[in-house]
Amino acid sequence: MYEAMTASVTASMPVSESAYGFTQTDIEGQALFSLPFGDIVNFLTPYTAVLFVFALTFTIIALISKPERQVDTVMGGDAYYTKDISRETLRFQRFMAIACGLATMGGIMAGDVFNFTLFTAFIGITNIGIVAAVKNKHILDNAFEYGLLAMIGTLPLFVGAALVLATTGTLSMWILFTPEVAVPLFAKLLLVIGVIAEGMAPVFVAKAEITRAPGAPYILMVHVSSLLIFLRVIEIVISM
Amino acid sequence: MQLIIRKVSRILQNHNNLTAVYALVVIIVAAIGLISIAAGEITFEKDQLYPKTINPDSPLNPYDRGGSPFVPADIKAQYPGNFPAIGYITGYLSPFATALIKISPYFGTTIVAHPGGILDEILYATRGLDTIVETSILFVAFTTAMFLFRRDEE
Amino acid sequence: MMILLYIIFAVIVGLLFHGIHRKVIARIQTRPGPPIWQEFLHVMKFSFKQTWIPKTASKVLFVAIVPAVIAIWAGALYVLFTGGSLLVIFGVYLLHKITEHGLGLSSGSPYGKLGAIRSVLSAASEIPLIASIAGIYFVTGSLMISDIVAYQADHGILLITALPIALAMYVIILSKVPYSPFGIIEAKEIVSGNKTEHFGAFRAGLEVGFALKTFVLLAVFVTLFIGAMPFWMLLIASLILLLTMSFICALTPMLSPYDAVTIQIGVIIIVIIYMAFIAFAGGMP
Amino acid sequence: MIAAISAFAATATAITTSATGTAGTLTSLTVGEIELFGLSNFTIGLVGAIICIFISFYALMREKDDLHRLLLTDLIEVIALIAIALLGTDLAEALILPGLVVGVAELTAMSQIYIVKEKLVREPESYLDIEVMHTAPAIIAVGMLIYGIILSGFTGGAVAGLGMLFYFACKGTEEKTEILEKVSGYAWVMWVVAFIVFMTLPAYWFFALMLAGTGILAKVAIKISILGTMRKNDGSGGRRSMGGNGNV
Repeated sequence: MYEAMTASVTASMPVSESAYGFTQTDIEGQALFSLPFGDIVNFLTPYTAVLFVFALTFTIIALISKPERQVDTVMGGDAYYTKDISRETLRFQRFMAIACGLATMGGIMAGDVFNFTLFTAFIGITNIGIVAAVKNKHILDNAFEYGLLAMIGTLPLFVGAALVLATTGTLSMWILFTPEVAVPLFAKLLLVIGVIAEGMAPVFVAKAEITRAPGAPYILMVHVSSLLIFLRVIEIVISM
Repeated sequence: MQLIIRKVSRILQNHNNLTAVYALVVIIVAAIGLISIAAGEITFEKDQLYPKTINPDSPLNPYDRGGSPFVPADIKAQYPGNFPAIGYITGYLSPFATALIKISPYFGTTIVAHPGGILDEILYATRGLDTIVETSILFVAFTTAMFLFRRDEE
Repeated sequence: MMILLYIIFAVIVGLLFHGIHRKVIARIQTRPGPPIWQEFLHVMKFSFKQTWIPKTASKVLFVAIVPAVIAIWAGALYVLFTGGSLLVIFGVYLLHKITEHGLGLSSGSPYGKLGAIRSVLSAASEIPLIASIAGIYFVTGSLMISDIVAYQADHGILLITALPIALAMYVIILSKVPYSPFGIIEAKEIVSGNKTEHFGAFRAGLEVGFALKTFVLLAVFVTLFIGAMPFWMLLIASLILLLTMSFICALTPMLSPYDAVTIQIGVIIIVIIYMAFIAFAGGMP
Repeated sequence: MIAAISAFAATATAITTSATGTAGTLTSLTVGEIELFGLSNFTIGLVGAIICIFISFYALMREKDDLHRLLLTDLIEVIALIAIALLGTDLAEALILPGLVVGVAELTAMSQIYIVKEKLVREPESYLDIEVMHTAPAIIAVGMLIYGIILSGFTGGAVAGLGMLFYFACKGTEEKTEILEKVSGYAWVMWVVAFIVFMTLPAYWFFALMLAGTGILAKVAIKISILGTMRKNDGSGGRRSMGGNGNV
């Protein structure tokens, strides 16, 4: 079964030599598409394309979906009330969520290590923005912790990218992903922990508390962006 | 065993410990870094992009990227083919800057940002996307700050 | 269009697996338990029940999340059968997490919200996940499933040669089966957790998605660590794997949320030590 | 105390780096070639940076006060810039700028969150009130504005912005912020348009260069001057409530 289906799929894929000498890796398959911006060449592979579509879907959902109204029950009675988000806050959160979605798509497409780290920092700051709009003191406390983490996360991120450049002489993933170029483990580790801090993917504590904030489609973007960028950095680190 | 798990999870679940835990992780990674430097794993690649040359006699020192207005400078980019006008932006000086150079031999030390100074085509064109993202980050951060600031005013 | 048939088949098998899982747990706990086709009947029942969207819900998100669950796992199944990148499948695993958050948050219900918060907490299972993916790449030198299958044909099955990685993956999958000790998002004190407000056809859709998920995860484990095999053997191996998990689920209490996280972090430390060990020992045997 | 030590260490590394970078009259910068004790100057710099990382993150680990941690994060970002600077190429210089801006941007947002979180709404007892703030803002602002426009580009924007910041901080404004933000947004768009022209129509690079140079000048100047309007001094010495109920 595997053989038959693999054969049919590879036959249907166009095999084209790319101008950047990056046709196929053992990790994510064929590059589908590239978009050069000078030295920074963005690209999509089947793997990143999946992530891209997912990010796009959730950005559109954030754009068109109205926030939910959280129900709070009042203890000692049958009463309950719903929390409504003010129009101003809603607009702000929606703006931030969309910016976050765009940053995520940028990070997914990035074909340059430093560009990727910048997009990751961008995600960090939009995430802070989304939660900072909430007035609840507990959530703000957590947002502050989250923000501190995003700030110190820029150190491993940028130092990681700088080390990649220093040890290989390039930042382009097209070159870094080829087997001839070796990136030291230290740089890879720095990149991963940097993304962990920015996107807070597995740093769960403050993020779980942040989830209490109302505005589901926007809060969800925090998670979408952090998980997607985390998936991307794993791909980058493994490919390098 | 169970006690250890409890103890660790008690530290992890306090959000005030978050930065401390992360700082510890960074310190561990930095220690790995020191070890790998000692092991000779991290070596500087001498073949770098956009190498810096310093010409002490140039009035643009230390920001002289070479080239003169409307004559492209010699640039070592990653993908020169992607930007056919390479070298022109770096070589460009505004007429005012050209005039100043003749008067002052230390024009470069003011970190002049005349086009062709610090802001050359690395920032404008070949790696312009970086700068776009960076300005967007600033934009979003300011939006957040202004939003909170203004909401407080009400 | 073969893939569509596969998906339908996988859904049925997955639902059946869920039923068997419940039955085994019940029998271990000396209860009679529901019939094994119970979950299948559930889906049928939910499909024809009245369906509406709660007034407090974020409507688009509330609805969109259900097809998203089905779509990502159908995609994962496709990738698995075409021998594509392992990263895609584990990308899907993480994306599933997002749908979990979305499910809980979209309704505005406090129960759903608690479920979602706990699902964010359980995001720590990503940590053993990276460890195991990195480990597999470290050992086999590729992340294309077809390459990993080929590697096992040459070098023996990974379940034996790379046991700690297999264990990490086992913990990941265990945390996703129903009634698992790591299943903090569906603890009884928060009703059905993040699924609480999705009823009627939405719930049916979710169950279909989750059945696909169970099938895919089990099949991935079998393919990655035992290797290629005929389809009927894949089913049997998945079933055996599920039965081991049923035993664990039946015999262990549910962990408190942060303890679950701590244990998962413990798993990654073991894997890292293992990887460091084989790195120093000079590669795989 | 720890913060002070680590700040010193960071500065020391910065000085060492720049010293090794520009030692003597070199025709080309030789990062990674100068050797000391058998190590290249890049490696030495990197070890220095890692030591700074140890110190600053240890400080962060020990520190419990929110405000101090916020200050420490800024220190940490300086170390990141040092590590980039170790490259010693033109590219490193170009990468420092985004790195720096990200740090500044995050600090701006985080400080505001800190203020909101701690409900720091009490007015200062007294403002800085010196003569130059009454008599000279216009002249200083105009002077810096003109000089900034002459310099053009990023630094020019910073200089012009500082002039405007001083003016707004002294004179006080309330309503101008929104207009400024709008202009800043358009400046940003100019920048993006210029980038697109660079990428799609490289033959028109000169036009795009002018567009980008102007855009970035306006953007940076305005971003900085907005900071000036964010101070609540209305200039007449009168005090205006900062909203809320004035509690601490």
